[in-house]
Amino acid sequence: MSFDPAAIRAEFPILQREVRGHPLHYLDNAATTQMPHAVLNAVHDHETKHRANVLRGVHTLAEESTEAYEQARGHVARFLSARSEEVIFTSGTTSAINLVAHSLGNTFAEGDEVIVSDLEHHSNIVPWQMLRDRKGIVLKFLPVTNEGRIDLDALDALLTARTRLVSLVHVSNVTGAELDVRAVAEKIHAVGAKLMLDGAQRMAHGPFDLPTMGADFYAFSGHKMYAPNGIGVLWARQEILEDLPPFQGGGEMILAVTREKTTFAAIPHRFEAGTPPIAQAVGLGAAVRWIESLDQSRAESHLKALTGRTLDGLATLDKGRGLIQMLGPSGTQARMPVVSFSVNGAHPHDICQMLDGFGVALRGGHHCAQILMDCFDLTGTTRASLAVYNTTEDVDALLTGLDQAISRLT
Amino acid sequence: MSFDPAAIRAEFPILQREVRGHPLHYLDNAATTQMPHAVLNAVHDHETKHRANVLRGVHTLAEESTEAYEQARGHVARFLSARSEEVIFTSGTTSAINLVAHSLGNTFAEGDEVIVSDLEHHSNIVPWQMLRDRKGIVLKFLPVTNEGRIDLDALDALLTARTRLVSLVHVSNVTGAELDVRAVAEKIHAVGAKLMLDGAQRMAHGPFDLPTMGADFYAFSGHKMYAPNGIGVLWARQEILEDLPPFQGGGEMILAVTREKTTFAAIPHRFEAGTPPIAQAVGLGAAVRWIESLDQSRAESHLKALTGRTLDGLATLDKGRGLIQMLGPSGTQARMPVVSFSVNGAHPHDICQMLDGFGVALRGGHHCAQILMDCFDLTGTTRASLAVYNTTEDVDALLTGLDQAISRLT
Amino acid sequence: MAGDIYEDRIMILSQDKTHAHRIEKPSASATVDNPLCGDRVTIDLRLENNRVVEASHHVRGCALCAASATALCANAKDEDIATLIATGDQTTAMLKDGGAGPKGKFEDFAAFGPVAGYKSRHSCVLLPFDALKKALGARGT
Amino acid sequence: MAGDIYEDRIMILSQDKTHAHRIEKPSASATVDNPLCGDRVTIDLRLENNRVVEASHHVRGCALCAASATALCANAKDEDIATLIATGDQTTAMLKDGGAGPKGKFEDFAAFGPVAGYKSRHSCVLLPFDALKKALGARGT
Ligand SMILES: Cc1ncc(COP(=O)(O)O)c(C=O)c1O
Ligand SMILES: Cc1ncc(COP(=O)(O)O)c(C=O)c1O
Repeated sequence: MSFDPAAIRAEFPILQREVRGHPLHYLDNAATTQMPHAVLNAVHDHETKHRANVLRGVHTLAEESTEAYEQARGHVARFLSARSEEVIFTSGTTSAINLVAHSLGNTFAEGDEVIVSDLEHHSNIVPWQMLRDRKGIVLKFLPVTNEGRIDLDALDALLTARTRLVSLVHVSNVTGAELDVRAVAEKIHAVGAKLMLDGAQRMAHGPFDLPTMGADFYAFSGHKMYAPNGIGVLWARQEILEDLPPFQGGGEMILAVTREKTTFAAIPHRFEAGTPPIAQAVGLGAAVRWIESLDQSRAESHLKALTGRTLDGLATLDKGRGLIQMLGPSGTQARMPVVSFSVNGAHPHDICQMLDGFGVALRGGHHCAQILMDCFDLTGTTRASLAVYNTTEDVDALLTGLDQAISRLT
Repeated sequence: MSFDPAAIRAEFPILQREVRGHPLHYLDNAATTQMPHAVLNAVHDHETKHRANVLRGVHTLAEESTEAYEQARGHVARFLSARSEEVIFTSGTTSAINLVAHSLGNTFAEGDEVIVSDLEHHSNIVPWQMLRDRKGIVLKFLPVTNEGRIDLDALDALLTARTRLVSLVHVSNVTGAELDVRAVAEKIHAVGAKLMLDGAQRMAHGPFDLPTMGADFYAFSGHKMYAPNGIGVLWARQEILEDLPPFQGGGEMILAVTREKTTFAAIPHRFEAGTPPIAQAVGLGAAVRWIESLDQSRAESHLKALTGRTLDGLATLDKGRGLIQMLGPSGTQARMPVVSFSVNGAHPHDICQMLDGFGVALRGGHHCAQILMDCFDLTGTTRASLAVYNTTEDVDALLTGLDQAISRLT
Repeated sequence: MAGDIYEDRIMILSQDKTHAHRIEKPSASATVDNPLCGDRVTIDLRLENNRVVEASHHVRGCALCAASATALCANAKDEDIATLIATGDQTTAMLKDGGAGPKGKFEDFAAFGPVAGYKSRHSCVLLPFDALKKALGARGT
Repeated sequence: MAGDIYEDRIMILSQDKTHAHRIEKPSASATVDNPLCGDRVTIDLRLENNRVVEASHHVRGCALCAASATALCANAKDEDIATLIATGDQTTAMLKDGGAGPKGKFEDFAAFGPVAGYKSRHSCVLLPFDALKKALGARGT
């Protein structure tokens, strides 16, 4: 186990790239992380040596491909300290949440309640609004605090005997705030509701023990954890999954089909209709192993240090003018390396565009969190989000470029 | 435009592989085709040079990635002679059909009718059965002929004023039979119903003019047309799509989100919730260009010749014993290069396993078409399915191996 | 840096607030949104005999959008509708197909030439024209 | 070729139909399906004092499955239930973990050793044991 940012950078071919005459400073990791050789090679190796459809074939490639696919499931399960049967491959966080909104959601009755928060990504709002429109459920929103955290004090007042599900973002893609899961899980279970977490922004930051955390459902995407696009995971407790009806219908998820009636396969395959994203799963398996190979505590300190440097740097840039407004926790505790800010009089897209001229990749806009933007009366923010391959040079390029952009734009 | 099977083979790295001491004879193309360098490189290039999330970013990689993604959509549209807005990227055929079963299906009323056929893949049966269970629609089945074609004579009797949709397999993954779309489209439209085609098995075989064909919806998968897994397409007529509600909710498919109400983006993005399979779309774009680069008529003759050789070879092997039963059209007209057969007294899995020992990759079983198997009172067949890189050597290896397998197993 | 698209002329236009206000009782007015970035532009017009007497904008958007709105409203006075539409078309052609861009009174728009290389920003420059067209279309003459 | 898993002993067992019939009024009986390949096995047992008096099978499946059913039914006579279960466990261990496989009366099952390398076929060999266990479980003694 080691942690050497320079060596890590060398594993990511895209980081060798130049952008507009500058080295690439990729600070858009909350949107998508880059892929190391280990993942690229695992995918390439699979596609050029073992590619075949899975589950039903007896020829050598089909055996190898099936084995690789199910092994990837095993790797993900281990990463989460979960069982393989509890790991359902989806095409991403969004489709994982939609799966739950249909499979579980269709068991809800009119008047049943789902609680989300104002901090959610649209992926964890729209599926529930659509369920509301289909089923007549009640959708409630937990407010956010000034620090950009979900206001947990408001939970008691929202939970009722009709609450069926509370679905919250584990780590915000705008503020970086990390939810205190233990603080809410018990209360939620006490009223007989289930807890779902949107873990899209959590997974790049190392393995953890999901079953003991208190969540019942957990959704995430490969492309935000050094793995390919087009793959994601829904985890849920085995006993819950076993009782859930399937969502999509098709091949690979059936036991037997007649004109009149179809019986469905056991978990996890019941929820994986059609040919799954096989090479992408293999890539995800390689990505979790790659993450596991890092020294977790040093990775965490590295990212905390960079986050602190970013926060301090922005404060210094502001020179007390009150020009830069932070959207998120002021410190680095219980937060992931995502930093959002707005600059009075400067539009996020102009900032991002100017910073692109320095090779710095940022994201500007509502970050699929328009409700949150409305809460803070903003149309958007500029966001820098970090991954293990980022360095002080990346942060300093951001700060230097931002200084110039601000003086030009305001 | 050229067509040289040896040169084509050289473009597919996996075909250099050995299996159990033999060169690989990959005849499982109906399950998944292999990928040429052009596709592998397009994906690798994207992932190592341009990877970023799409649609909302202004930095260079995000611009390039968005451009590549939308260009891929353009390539697919051109392949189909369709408009870009009509091309919706999904994760595969199965999810494309499920999309329609929800988006369009949810507009159906109790007693409305959907017609499929006994020839369908489970992907085009189970979503409609699930819709039946959700909505109380009536699901009707067109029978199959002895030649393994949909019995179109039965259509008139099934069509009624309540028919809302007829969803049929364009090319069967078991019998290879190709549907005469023009023969049915007019009748279906005459009762005010729509026609959907499952084109999973059609797309590897070259571009065609989809809008004039008469279908209203068309679904297919990348992995069966030399492209990556995890990507597929739903095509539908623009005027139909514009009236359809979205299926999955999430990022990238909204105009504006508030707690109370969400408004949805225009087509095609309304149907592409969440981060799409970007690199996979780029791969699909490269695959359609690769297919277009072949001499279509020579590719077709090549595959017809190999199909004929397979059919003749099987007849010769049988030596008039009536041991080998063909499931599918007897000739090569209006069929794609998919050949299914059963051998009295020999189980398809034993045949496939023995053939694997000769390096021949076949598929055995029900091929996700259990209703069809029941029609012919079979539990499964053995299937050889061909792609442009197959050669007479592949077919001959199949026939030689099969001869030995039959004498050992029967 | 991407300073090439933020050249001085554009920064001056974007910060010029002379025409950044609402017109009371406009002959034509419309608001449009850019769903990709959440920007919003309102254009108000006072017209007489299909000629502009006064034009104003209200922009919640980026510098490119604000600069474009200023360039439009500051030069619209006395112009006829067809000229404004043509200016929009020329600007579009400049961004999408490398056209030369508007000349004469509206040559300010030529300053947006370098934006051609930044596809995601085209709509920022064109949004005021979208509002203009929507306003004229809804006018009901 | 993959002849290694179809060695002579297995082909002989698979084509041996001596025990391929139904028992009237069995003490225990069950049918199981393999969803992956659609194979189906029925095992009928006549038992006295927890010992097998007669065993038979009905197999709609592949050669491996038929051979396994024969190997089970042909040798089950006079054996107690625990031995049959143990034979299944030993066969499972042989396939999954490289165990030595059953010895003595049931050493026919050692012929399935090479199937260990073909994961998708393990269930073919084990399906008759699944039916056996289901039959014994459903017996209600
Ligand atoms: C005719 C047909 N329809 C549908 C499908 C399902 O495609 P996918 O598994 O890629 O979703 C297949 C392939 O498996 C097929 O052959
Ligand atoms: C917190 C959060 N939830 C959900 C999503 C949606 O993930 P995806 O687009 O991969 O489905 C994202 C990322 O876009 C996210 O950051």
